[in-house]
Parts: sequence; structure tokens; C-alpha cells
Amino acid sequence: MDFDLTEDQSLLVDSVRRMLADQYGFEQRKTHMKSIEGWSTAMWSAYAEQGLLGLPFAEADGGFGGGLIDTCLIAEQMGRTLTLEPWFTTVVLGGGFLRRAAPELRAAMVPQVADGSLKLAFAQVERQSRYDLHDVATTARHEGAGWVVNGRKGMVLHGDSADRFFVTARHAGGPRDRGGIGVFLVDERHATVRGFRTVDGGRAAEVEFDQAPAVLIAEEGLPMVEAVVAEAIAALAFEAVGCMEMAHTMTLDYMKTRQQFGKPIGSFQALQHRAADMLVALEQARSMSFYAVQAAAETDADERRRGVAAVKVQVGRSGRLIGQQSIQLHGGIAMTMEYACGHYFKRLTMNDSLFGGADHHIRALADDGGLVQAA
Amino acid sequence: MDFDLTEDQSLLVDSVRRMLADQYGFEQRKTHMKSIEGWSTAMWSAYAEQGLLGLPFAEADGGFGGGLIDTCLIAEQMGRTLTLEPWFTTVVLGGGFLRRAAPELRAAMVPQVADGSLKLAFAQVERQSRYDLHDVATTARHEGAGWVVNGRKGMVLHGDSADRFFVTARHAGGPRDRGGIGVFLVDERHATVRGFRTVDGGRAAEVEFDQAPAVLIAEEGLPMVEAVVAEAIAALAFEAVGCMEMAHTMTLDYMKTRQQFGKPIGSFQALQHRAADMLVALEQARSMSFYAVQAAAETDADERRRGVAAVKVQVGRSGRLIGQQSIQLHGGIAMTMEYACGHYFKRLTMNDSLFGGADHHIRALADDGGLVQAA
Amino acid sequence: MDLNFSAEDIGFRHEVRAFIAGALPAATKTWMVAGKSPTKTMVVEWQRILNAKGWAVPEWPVEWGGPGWSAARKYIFREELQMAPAPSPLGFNVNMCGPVIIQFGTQAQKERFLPRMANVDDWWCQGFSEPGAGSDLAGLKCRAVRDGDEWVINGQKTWTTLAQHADWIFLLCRTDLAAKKQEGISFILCPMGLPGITVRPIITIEGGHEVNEVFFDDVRVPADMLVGEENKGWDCAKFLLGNERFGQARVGASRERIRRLKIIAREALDGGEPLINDPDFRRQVTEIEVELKALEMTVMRVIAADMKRHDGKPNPTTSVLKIKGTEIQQGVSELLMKAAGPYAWVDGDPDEEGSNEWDLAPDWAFGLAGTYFNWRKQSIYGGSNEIQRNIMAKAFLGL
Amino acid sequence: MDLNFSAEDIGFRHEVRAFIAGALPAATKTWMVAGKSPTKTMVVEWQRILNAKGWAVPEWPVEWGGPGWSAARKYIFREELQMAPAPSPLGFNVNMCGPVIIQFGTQAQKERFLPRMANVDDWWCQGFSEPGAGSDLAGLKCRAVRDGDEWVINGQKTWTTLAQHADWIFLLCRTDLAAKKQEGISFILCPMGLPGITVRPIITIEGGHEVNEVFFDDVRVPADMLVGEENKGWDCAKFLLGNERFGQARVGASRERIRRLKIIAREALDGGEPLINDPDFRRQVTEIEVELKALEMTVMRVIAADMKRHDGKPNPTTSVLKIKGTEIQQGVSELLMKAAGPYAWVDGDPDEEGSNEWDLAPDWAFGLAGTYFNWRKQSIYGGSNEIQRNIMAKAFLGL
Repeated sequence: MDFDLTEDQSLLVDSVRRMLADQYGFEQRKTHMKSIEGWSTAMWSAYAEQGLLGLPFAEADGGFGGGLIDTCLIAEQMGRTLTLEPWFTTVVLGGGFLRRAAPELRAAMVPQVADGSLKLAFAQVERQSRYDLHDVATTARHEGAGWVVNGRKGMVLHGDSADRFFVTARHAGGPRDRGGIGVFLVDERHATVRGFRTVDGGRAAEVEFDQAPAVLIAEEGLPMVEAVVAEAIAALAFEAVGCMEMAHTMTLDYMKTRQQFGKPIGSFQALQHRAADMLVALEQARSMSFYAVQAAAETDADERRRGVAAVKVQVGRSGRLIGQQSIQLHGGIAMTMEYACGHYFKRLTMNDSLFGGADHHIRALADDGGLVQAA
Repeated sequence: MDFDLTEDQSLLVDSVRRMLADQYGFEQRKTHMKSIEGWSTAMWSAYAEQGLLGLPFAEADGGFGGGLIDTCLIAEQMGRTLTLEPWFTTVVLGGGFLRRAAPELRAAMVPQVADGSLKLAFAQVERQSRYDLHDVATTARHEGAGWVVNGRKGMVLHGDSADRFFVTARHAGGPRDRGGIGVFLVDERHATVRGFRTVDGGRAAEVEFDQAPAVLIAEEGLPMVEAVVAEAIAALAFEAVGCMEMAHTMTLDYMKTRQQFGKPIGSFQALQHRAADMLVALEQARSMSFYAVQAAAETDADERRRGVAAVKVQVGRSGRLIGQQSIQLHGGIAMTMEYACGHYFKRLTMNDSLFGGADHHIRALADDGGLVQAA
Repeated sequence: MDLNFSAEDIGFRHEVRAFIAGALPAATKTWMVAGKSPTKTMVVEWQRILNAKGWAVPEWPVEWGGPGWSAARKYIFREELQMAPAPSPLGFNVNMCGPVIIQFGTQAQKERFLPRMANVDDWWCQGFSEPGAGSDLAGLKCRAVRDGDEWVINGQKTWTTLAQHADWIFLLCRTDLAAKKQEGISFILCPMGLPGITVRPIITIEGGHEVNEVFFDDVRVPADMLVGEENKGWDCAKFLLGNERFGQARVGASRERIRRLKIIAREALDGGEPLINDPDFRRQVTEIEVELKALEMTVMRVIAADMKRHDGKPNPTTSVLKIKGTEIQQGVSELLMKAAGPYAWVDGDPDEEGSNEWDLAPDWAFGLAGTYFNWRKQSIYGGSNEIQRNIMAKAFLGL
Repeated sequence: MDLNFSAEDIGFRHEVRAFIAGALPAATKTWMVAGKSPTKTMVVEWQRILNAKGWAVPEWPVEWGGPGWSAARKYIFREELQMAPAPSPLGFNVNMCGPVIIQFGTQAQKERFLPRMANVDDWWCQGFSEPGAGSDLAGLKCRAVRDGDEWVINGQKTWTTLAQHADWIFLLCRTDLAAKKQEGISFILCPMGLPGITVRPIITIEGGHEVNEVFFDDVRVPADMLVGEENKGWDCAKFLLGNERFGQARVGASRERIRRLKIIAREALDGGEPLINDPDFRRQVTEIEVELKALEMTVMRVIAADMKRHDGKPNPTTSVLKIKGTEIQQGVSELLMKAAGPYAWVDGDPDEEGSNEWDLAPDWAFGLAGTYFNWRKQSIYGGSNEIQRNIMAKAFLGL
């Protein structure tokens, strides 16, 4: 048992942290956000150079052979910096499917993903589905030698910059059946995409498929979707911890400098205790993010589902407390767009909601019997 | 709209408060608790003299014609003093049924209740019923000209000192049917009673009825039970507010005198804010106790049910916070049997549980559509 | 003890409700039901309708156009406006500056300003907070120096709500540097159009422009723009803040939002069913409904006491109203956002970005996250909830 | 980074579990499953079984009978005992006084006391708190004055847990009145049977007798009962308190109680159905299970760090373990009480009051309210949770 980073991991994290510190300050981020893409193509190239885009893929496929923990460590740095690029969608979500795809497809796509020329997205949410991965109305059917997909997906993160979509679509079974859901790969040229800004300053899109030619990735695809989402939840947990740590640190710094009633507000015990409660929440979330890596790797699907649900609950609760309190302890200044703290709060709010918020998962976990077996 | 006491009410409250201050100090209470009855027969006589036992009954029946608010004001004083006598069971619960009984019965019993010679209890809880008033397995059936009751009731408050029991018993319908539940009056001579101490220092009993002759009070009795319990909940709300106010006051006093780190602990801001939160909880509970009087008087049974559920939720939540925090802010001293604070905490815990705790009622209210109609 | 409104008051409630139903512009109502703050035009238009009816300044004495209502009726009126929902009379004019002028102003000031305030012929804004004076308001630095018949104002105000709409600002300035913190401050009125005034927008985290920085650079106002005595402005400020007794309880507004929430929760699906069927969601809403009912009764207690005693003294309940009122509003805004699920992620407003041509998100989902973010301010401004706890501890608990 | 126990450690877990299953007296297990604290006899009997196995003093060096386990194995052992549930080795002996003697004691003290401690031939108790020295321990007043070859002790200790069982007490006494608060204190050992010692029970709110007042009236102990240097007892105290790193996390104990809670919730009826079917009850349990899982991982992080660095420095996580560990235990105790519904009202224990001849309440309901009441102490003692927040703010947040 060892929670320390290996030497390789330390080197990776340090270099990424240095790169982001140099090139992704809060003011630089504002510039990136104002670009046409809503993020920085230059940074995207830098990620490729640093090996962040090929990180989780096997070396044989043209990747760098990193494990989930490596991905998570990068996600934490992305969280600390509130990066805007489609790294999570391309590498964690898209990459999760790609790693599980057929060898030819991997051979064809991984090098392109790794060099930054191919961006991926996951088209899953539908108008009625909310957070249920198995609630799929988009259809897929055989046509000629291949498949075509029809339907509409909403809230596709970075859907407006993706070159390819991994899409869930139903080819058999009724609404909300767990069977009959395939995973398909669709080229963006066969989709109609409407991009928009998300509340955390990121990008997403609504995507429509009308007789879109599609490559089958998995015919009974739900288990694959769940496995990929479990990994994504682990990465989101680390991202959230990165956000929380920054929000907490900013708050502490502010408390030490902001003067009211003739002394720093950090000298007021009631606020000190609030900051301590934030630390408790942060430590619990950090612990749970480690557990997330274990849970996502769990081979028993029921165990894995319970595990990641618990992760979403703890990380969501901690993120909410730290986000809200970081604003409250700052006071007005953190309510402004010009100040970074509010952006961490917004990102934590969005992070919680992705793949279902704490409320969704506490119910799911409770219905599933919880973590402690009554024996 | 006027939340102030009338002159008569002020006089009544003042005289009761004075009596209890003189004769029911915390040390005197310990003595009362150690008596055979577990409460004070002398105080019982004093209540009779003060008119507290005949308070809610019509003057025509031999009572003093007080309204629910008068009963509640006394309950608040009882809460402040943590009195042990069977006042609540006799006057509020038993009295609630008696006030709704036939004129002859009232004429026969009210004077005896008012002069202290007749004590009443409400036998309702059963092993399986938890907090559901309609979950009645005890049976009643016609025998000869009258009725007999068979069954076992648990947790009958002051059942070991009661002369008569108002009993819910089923004469028709299946388990948990709302119809077919009668209210009966049974003499203690026809019951087997096993008394015990409750966790708050009070008394209760398990009561068994074996072919017990019974007087019918209401054949379809559930609406009457619900009406009586609604009034009881209003009285319990006031009692709880009395407890909360005392626990809060004791805590404030202690915070002003207890020295740690060279100053009174009340000078520490984190503890000050905790005390302020207790005040918020107290004021909200007090407000809700006024609402309880309105709600209990509501003629629409659905409205009344929603209203009293809301009362239980708010009073329960406030009492929990104030009870727990009063212990925490005191530290060890309040953990001791010799110190009054812990007894308020215990009573608040028990008070919440009576007729269903906050958790029970929040669910009931939520299932009932809440307080705000969506229109 | 009588815990109910009188039959006459209930009749009054029906009268108000009927009037609002008939007179409130439909566009304003639709706009506000969607959770948006009314525009300047909407506020002005509606307040003039109320003014024509004699209802624009419920808190003012009859002499200055007030309707002469009891505390209960004022409460009913406020509630009905919030529940409609309709814009409330402009607080800066009606609840803040107006009462100060009525209490401390000269006859000339009253005659000049009050009628125009009631009709929103002038839109006022409040210049209290400064970058270094937030919770510690007495730390303010903005100066006004007497120069002949004028005050010369230099300094900066911040968090100035809707200064971009304002014709006038009432502000606290330091007029005696030698005096102790809360002394040496004066309450001064100033037209926003004067040379030397710069308004700089502050964009809040959800992207809205509600607040501003206001800079004063040798701004000259006539000497008679002083309200009350020189160096006694703290009295005006205390009086003004003391009037904020019910302002942040907003029971009617929360009730309206809960209604809205329940309607949305019938439409939004979760697990293939209407969200309202989820017991835990229902529980969360109900917890807030219970707190709101208790708060409503707390408001009633304060009103009833006011009706009897008219002492208007601060009492601990005022802090309870602030803390609970804002917690409830923040709680409802969070549930509204959560009800929207993934559809809360869309930034902006489809009405501003063009038609909602596909089904990007249900119309009701727009802006819910923004309101949640924005409403974090509620526990910060108007005396942060921490300051409220300090007040309670010191003033009422004797700690 | 490797987040799992090694295969060897998992094997060790199975070995411990099997040993406990075979060796733990059935009566002790049944007693503890019911939620009751083990009696003195049970504790002594079990610790001697452990001692015979060489497992009684996991934290001690091998030289003094410790098994030489890694931090991970110590954790596993603690966990398995708590989950069984079985009594833990007596804390006063094994985790408090023993380590102090090992660190600061003379060879003679070690030889005299340690083997008897390991076998509970002597039962020790802790004399730190005083009426005026609770959270502010350094405010203690109990004096020890050197008189020839003896210390003469006068003063009072309080909250002395299980002093009624104790053969010895280790206590902090003021030995230099002139010194500043934390200086001038010494760490002294004292037999409980000496003349001048009076033990007075303190009955806690649920009726239990766990704690006591201990009075010292010219009690004379030999000079060599001083541990460490004169006036340097604060170092011993700090060392002792610093050893309390995991003590209050009690992850295994909470897991055992949650299991129990779930079993009860299958039996208890609510609304005519098993309570476990109530979604809100389930949610409340699950919230705690999630916090417990996070706490377990937090413990693991501390252990892993210990295994690497052996510096044993205090770190913020220790306060997290205290705060969360006690909140979780208090939360579970409250849910257990609530699960019992009306049956939680019965005071006392049917085993003590005679047979449970009717169905006064299900056997599992007895004592649940009492434990809830009693466990309010958890956030008070061992450095109250407020003190923990102070520590975090000062030591780790730099506030």
C-alpha cells in the first residue's frame, strides 16, 4: 500500500504543472476562452507534445501506456488550472472507448489522437435520459454492410470540436432496456452540430444524426459504456480535488490578507472553523478519489457501480461545501467574473452533475444495498 | 393578528411559572423522580388546585373552558420544568378524548379529572405499529350489551398510574385499514399493566387487555384519534419550545462563566455563532408552535395532517440541534446526570419521537404534496 | 392571542390579488415566472401603475403618498407582489432613500425628491460599500470636503447595484477625518450625471451585470444635498439598515419559486419518471417548505409586535429573517438547478441567442444555474450571515 | 502508487479473523453485538488471550512484547477486533501509559510495569482532566510537592474513565508553580489503593458509570514514580496525545454498527413494511457509509505515509480522523435509536431488570437511546471537535 507517486509519475505531474503554470494563468485562460474554439489550439499542441493525448493508450497502439492513475493525476492538474481544451472528452471518454475498440481501429486512430489531430466526444445524453446511461432512444440499424444511426444527443461535451463521436444507440429492446444498446463511432461530417457555451465556461453541443453511417464498436455496448464512465468518474474525482484544493488555497490566502474590523478576516475563529471544515471535506474527497481508481478497476460490475456511486457522492458533497464556502468566505470579490474563485465553484458544480450528481448516486447506492453488507 | 397573551393567559402562565419555580427546582425534581410513582402526588394536587387539570374542559362539564392555546401555554411551562406528572396524558391526550365523548361520560368524569382523582392514558402503540395511528391489531367486539377489548399496547405513557385507558381497537377491516378502528374506554382494573422508566426519566407501561370490558367512545374512531393527536402535537411543540429555551439559556449562562484559555468560552466566535444558530432554531420552532395551534384547529383533515406534520418536522429539527449543541457547548458537565442540561436534551429527543419523529413526518408531508401547492 | 388575519385583511388580500391580476403587464409576468429579474422598463412601468393606484410607497406616511396601511397589510401587499410574481416597488427609492429623507431630510428635500421617487421619475442607487469597507462598513474612505457652497467628493464605491440605470445616488462619505470610525460620516445625495463620476460594470460569475464600481473624482454637489446633520450620516445609515426588517425574508418570492420548482419537477424526467416521483427530491423540497412556513410565522410575529408597539427596535428576529430567508432562497435556487439535470449546463438565454430551434434544453432550464450562482450573494450582502450571527451573539445573547 | 494491501497482508487479515473467531468468548461477542461496552472481566480475559498469543501490545517494540507489525498490520488487527466485535486491548495500558514509559521511563520502570500492563495484571487509568482544565489542559492545578523521597499529591482529577476498575493512575501534576502554564508539570504514576485517594462516580446522562472524580488528599508516592524529567511532563502528555492518531477513527467499529443497523432495519417495521424499505432511511445510512469509506481511505493514507517515513509527525489528517470518526459514530448511534422507533424509549436493560416476559420491546432496542446519549461525549473528549478545528486552523492552515 503506497499512495506516493512513482518517480515517473512525479516527473509527469511536475512537468504538466510547470507547463500550465507558465501558459495557463487565469488571465491567459480568459484569452483562451474568448477564442473562436473557446479553448487554445496552441495548448492542445502542447498537450500532444507533452504526451498527454496519447497517455492512456498502449504503446503498441502508439500511446504511452499510462494507467488510470496517470490519467487521473493529469485530470487533477487540469482541474487546478480549469483548462478548457477537449482533453477529458478526447482522452478519457473517447480514449476509453478507443482503448476497447478493435485493433485495426486503434492502430488507425490512436496515433492521430496522440498527435492532436483527432478529437473525440461521447454523445450520450438525450432529452429524456437525464443521468441514465441505458435510457437510449437514438436508434441504430443495419443498412447494407454497415450501420446507420438516427437521433439527437444533447449536452455533448466538446461536441462542437470533435472529429468523431462515440454514440450510444439502440438496435434492439424497448425504452430503458439494458440490452440492445450499441456503441458506434460516427464521423462529425455525418452529424449536424450546434455548439454552445456551458455554465462553467466550457463548450458543448447538441448533435443530430440523420442516417449517419456508423462503425460498430460494441453491439451489446452498455457494459463498455459503464466501464468507460467509471474511469471517467475517477478522472472527474481527481479533477474536482484539483479544483477544491485551488479554491481552498485561494480562500486561505484571501483570509490572511483581507482586513476588516482592523484585522485579517482569517483571525476570526468562526471563519477559521469554516476553513477547517473545508479542509476536512477536501481530505475526504482526496481519499475518495484514490478509492475511485480502485473502484473503476473493479472487475465485478456490481461492485464497481457501488464504488463509483460512493465516489460521486463524496466528491459531490465535498465540492459543494468547498465551492459554496470559498465564495462565502471571500465575500463579494469571489462573486465576480474577474476573479478565479467563482470559476472553480462553477466548475465544481458542473463536475458534480456530470454522469449524475451526488443526489442521483446516493439514491442509486442506497437502492443497491450500500457499501456495508448486513451479513 | 396578535401573538401576545391575553391578561387571563398572562395571569395563568405567571402563576404556574411561579409555582413550578418554587416547587419544582431541578433538585426537587430528582426527589420526585425517586418516589414510588416516579412523580409527585403533591404536585398533582397542586395542579388540581391551580386548575390545570380541568383546564381544557367546558365549564358546563366542570372544567375551566380553556382553549388549545391555554393548554399549550401550560405545556410550555411543563417543558421548562421537565415535570414528571401525568398531566400531558391525562389532560391533553385523555382530555382530548373525554372532551369529545358523550355528555353523560363527560359529566361523570370531568369533575374527577379536574380534582385530580382520575388519571388517564392513551393506549395506542403496538409492537408493529410504530407511528401509524391506523395500524391497530388490538381487537374489540360486542359481547352482551357492551364491548370487550383484547390485545397488547406498548409504550403507554404513564400507563402505570392511569385509572382509565382510552384504547384504539379494531372491530372491523383488515390490518392498517383506516376504517373499523374504534376508540374505547377501559378501566385499569381490567388491564394488566407493567410499568417501566422511559429514557427521559418519565414513566410508561405495557398494557394487556384480556376480555376487558370497554365503553365505546367512537365506533369509527380514527378521525377522533387524529384530531386528539393533532392537539397533542401542538402541546408537544410548546413543551419542546420550553425545553429548548431552557437548554439555550443554560448554555448561554455557562458560556459566560466557564473559563478556558483565560477567558469565558462565550468570547470565542465559533461558539458564539453556534449559540446564534441555536437562537435561529429556537425562533423558528417557536413560530412553528404558534402555527401548530392554527393547524390543529383546521377543520379540513388533510390540511390539518399536513400542518401538524410540518410542525413535527420543524420542532424536531430545532430540538435536535439545540439539544445536541447545548451538550457540545457545555462540554463534559452536561453529560452528567447531576446537571439539568442533559435532561432537556433527553426530553427533546423523546418529544421528537412522540407520535412520529421529524423523519417520519417529512416523508408523510412530502408524500402528501407538501405545503405549497404547485397550482 | 389571535393568530389569524382579520376578515378585513383577508378581503384586502383578495383586492390586491385581483388588482395585480388585472394590471400587471403579461410580458412582465411571463419574464419573471421564468426566474429573470425585471428590466428597468418593467420596473418603472409597473411602479407607475402602482403609483397611480396609490400603492407605490406602502411604507411612507400618508402625507407623502403612503396608503396608510397597517403592518399586516403592508406584509400582505409585499407577499402578493412576490407571489404574482410582479416587480416590487424600487427598493432604493421606496425603502432606502425615501424613508431616510422623510426622517432626516429638510422640507425642501422632501418636496423635491419624494414625489419623483414614488413615481420612479428618478432611479436611485446606493453608495455605501467600498473596496475596503464591506462587512466593516464604518471603514469607508470616500471623502466629501466642504468647499464654499459645495461638497467635493473623491473616492470609490463598489457593489453599487443597478448604478447603470440610476439618475441619483445616495452615499456615505467621510466628512471628518479626525473623528472616530463611525463618526465623521455624512449622508449625501448626488446626481449620477455630474462630471467626475465614472461607472464601471462588475460582471458577476453567472455573466450578469447587476453591480458596478462608481468612481468619484472631484465631483461637486451643492451643500444642500446633505441629509441630516454633517458628520451624523451614520444615524441615517443605521436607520436605513434598520428598515431592512422584512426585505430579505421574501416569503412570497420563495413560495412562488417553490411552485415553479414543483411544476418543473412534474415535467423533468428522472429514471424514466417525473422527477416529482422521486422521494428524496420531494423530501428536499419539503424540508424547505417547512422552514418557509416557520419563517412566515416568524415574519407574522414581528409584524404583530410592530402593530402593537410601533417601537421599531431591532430585535433578534430580524437576523433570523435574514439568515433563514437567504438560506431558503439559496436552497430553492439549488433545487431548481438540480431539477434541470444536464439541461442546467447551457449558458445564456435562448431568447438572446436566437430561437431555440432544436431542443437544446427545455425553456424552463435556461438561467437556473446562473440564478443559483448569482444567489450565493444573498448570504453575503445586506450584512453577511456571519455578521448577522455576530449581531445576535452580541446584542441578544450577551456573549 | 499501489492502493491495495499486499497479498501477505490480506493473508494476515484472514489469520487474525480466524484467530478471533476461534478464541473470542461467545458471551463477550454476544454482549458486544448488543452494543454494550465489555465488562472489566471481559476485557481482562480477552487481553490475556491476546497476550498469550503475543498480540496484546501491537504498538510496542518487540523488545517489550510487541509483535513487530507494520502500520498496515496494526491497522488490520485493530479493524478486525472492532468488526468482530471484540474488546480492544486496554487503551490506558497499551496505547497511553505503556508507550510513555517505553519512551520516557527508566529501565526499572519498564521492567516493573510493562509486562503487567500487557497482561492487564494492573488496570491503569488516566488522570489528566480537571474541573478547570478541560479543553485547556495546561490550566491544571493538581499539585505534587517533593518531600524527601516522596511526592505529595493534592488536588482533583475528573472524567477519569473506569477509575473504579483501576489499580494505577498516571497523572499530570503541577510541580513548579512559578513556571508558565505548560511548564512546571510532571508525569507521575500512582497506585489507586493509597491512603488519601477518593474515587467518586460520575453518572452520565444515560445512567452509566464510566467516569469518575478522583480526589488526592496528601497522597504520598515514592519519588521514582516520576516518569521523565521533573517539570517536563508536558512532553509526555504531548507524546501520549500524539499517539492518538487512529484511535477515534474506529472504522471497523462503525462498520460493525452499520451492519447491526441494517439487520435491525430489516426487522423493525415502519408503515407496515421493514424499515430498510424506506428510501429516506436507506439514504441516511448510505450517507454515513460513504463518509466511512472515505474515512477508511484517509486512515490508509496516514498508514501508508507512516510506513514510508516513520516520522510520526502530527498532520492535519489526525484531526480529520477525530472529527469524521466521531461524527460517523454519533450518526450511526442516532440512526440505531431512530430505527427502534418507540421502542427506544425503554430505559435500562431487560437482562438487568429480570426477564423480558412480554414484548416490552425487541431485545435489540434496549440501550440504543442510551448509547446515542452517551456518545455525544465523543465530540467532546480527546480534544473536542472545536479544539481540533482550532488545531487545523493554526497548525495547518496558517490562520
